[in-house]
Amino acid sequence: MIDLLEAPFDPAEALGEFNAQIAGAGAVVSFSGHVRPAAASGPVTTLYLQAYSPLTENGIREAVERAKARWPLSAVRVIHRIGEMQPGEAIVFVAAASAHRRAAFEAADFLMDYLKTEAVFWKKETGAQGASWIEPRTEDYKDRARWGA
Amino acid sequence: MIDLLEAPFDPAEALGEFNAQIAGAGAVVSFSGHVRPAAASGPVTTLYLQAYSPLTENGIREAVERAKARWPLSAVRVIHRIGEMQPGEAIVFVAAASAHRRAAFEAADFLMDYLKTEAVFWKKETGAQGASWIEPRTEDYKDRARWGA
Amino acid sequence: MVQLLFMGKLADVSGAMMVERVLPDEVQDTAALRTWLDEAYQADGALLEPSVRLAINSEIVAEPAKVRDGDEVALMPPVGGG
Amino acid sequence: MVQLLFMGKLADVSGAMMVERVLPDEVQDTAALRTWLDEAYQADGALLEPSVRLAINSEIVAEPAKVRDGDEVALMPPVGGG
Repeated sequence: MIDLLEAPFDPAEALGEFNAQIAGAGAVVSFSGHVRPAAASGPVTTLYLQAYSPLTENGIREAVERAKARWPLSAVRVIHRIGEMQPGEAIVFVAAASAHRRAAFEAADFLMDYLKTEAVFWKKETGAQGASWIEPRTEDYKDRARWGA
Repeated sequence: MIDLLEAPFDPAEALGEFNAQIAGAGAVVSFSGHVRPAAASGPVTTLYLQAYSPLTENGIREAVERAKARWPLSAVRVIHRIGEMQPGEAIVFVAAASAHRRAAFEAADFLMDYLKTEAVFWKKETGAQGASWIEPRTEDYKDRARWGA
Repeated sequence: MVQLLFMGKLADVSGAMMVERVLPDEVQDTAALRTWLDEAYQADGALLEPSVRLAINSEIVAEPAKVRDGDEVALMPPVGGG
Repeated sequence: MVQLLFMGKLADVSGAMMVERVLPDEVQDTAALRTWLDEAYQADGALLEPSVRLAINSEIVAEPAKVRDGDEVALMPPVGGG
């Protein structure tokens, strides 16, 4: 249900595997985030994602449990890359299945806001200008606040 | 960008094809809806979807244009089945790609609300109790109303 | 002659999805068409409902609209896919 | 001896992600640990910031919390993945 992967993965393949186990759920929402090829400071050459196990996994697991308590979900999947990755590669994949369309949308949205602002990861972007650590934007914290405590 | 298909399709494959053409978009949200195996009245044996071309396609195209005017999207994909289908089969696939996570979520959500309440389709569910035509629920119209006119 | 398309559940009213009919002289617009068809098919008002929209030659029309010989008129109950 | 983990950008402060140090006698809790490390690494307050949370033995702690010999203490600047 939750995986931190050191190697590249294909979100479409992840969706295929997810769909194979959700017989009966009417609605499936997936999100995938990809390494952007350019930042404000210029082209991005690599993105490095640091996790702190098992804190990272435990936190994501709790967020998934909160989502399941809040929405009627039949399945949830979270995949997150760690280590070094290249522009275009998938960083994160979230999928939520439910009998109800809005539940699937909201749960995926909620989990992404959690991953962006609370999941135990640190991100370093490297480009021609050197490396810089990236923290969540004000917007990310605002998005997160939509769901309450 | 928009397809009405008479044969079954695989949403995961559709996502793979979509992702292949969105290099640079940071965020991709997909929705897929599947024929439910049971309705309130019992097991569902088939779902029949009727369209009215070119009204159906034109309407979806306009909805996609409205989405593109409202959110900064780099790509949008809509696939909708027509004709007869079996439980578990995908009815609809929507994908939206954007540099911005919330834009991708909202555009996919908006398009699904359009497809559920305004797209020119008629749905007939057949089960042990016979056939019945299904119209949008009050909830669907309320979801649609979130986006304004 | 007009080609009438009874979409969705309205095919149950007419008994067929597609029907060709010669318009009586007094049927010149959509209001008269609805009344005429509702009686002809004993639809008990089903074809008069405002939730049933009409499309003429693949365009949804604001009613009342003219109906002419050769038109394709679709009677469309509430839509919804997904 | 404690094992100190400087997560994310804090590795730039300490020069290494993982450091082992013998705790001075006067460092018995997280408040004293922060002050001691901030001075030792000339971090100019970076390790005192409330946005930097501490985890002891893989649990985020409410501060001040006791620090004991043998603990693994992670110094965690603001998190965020995705």
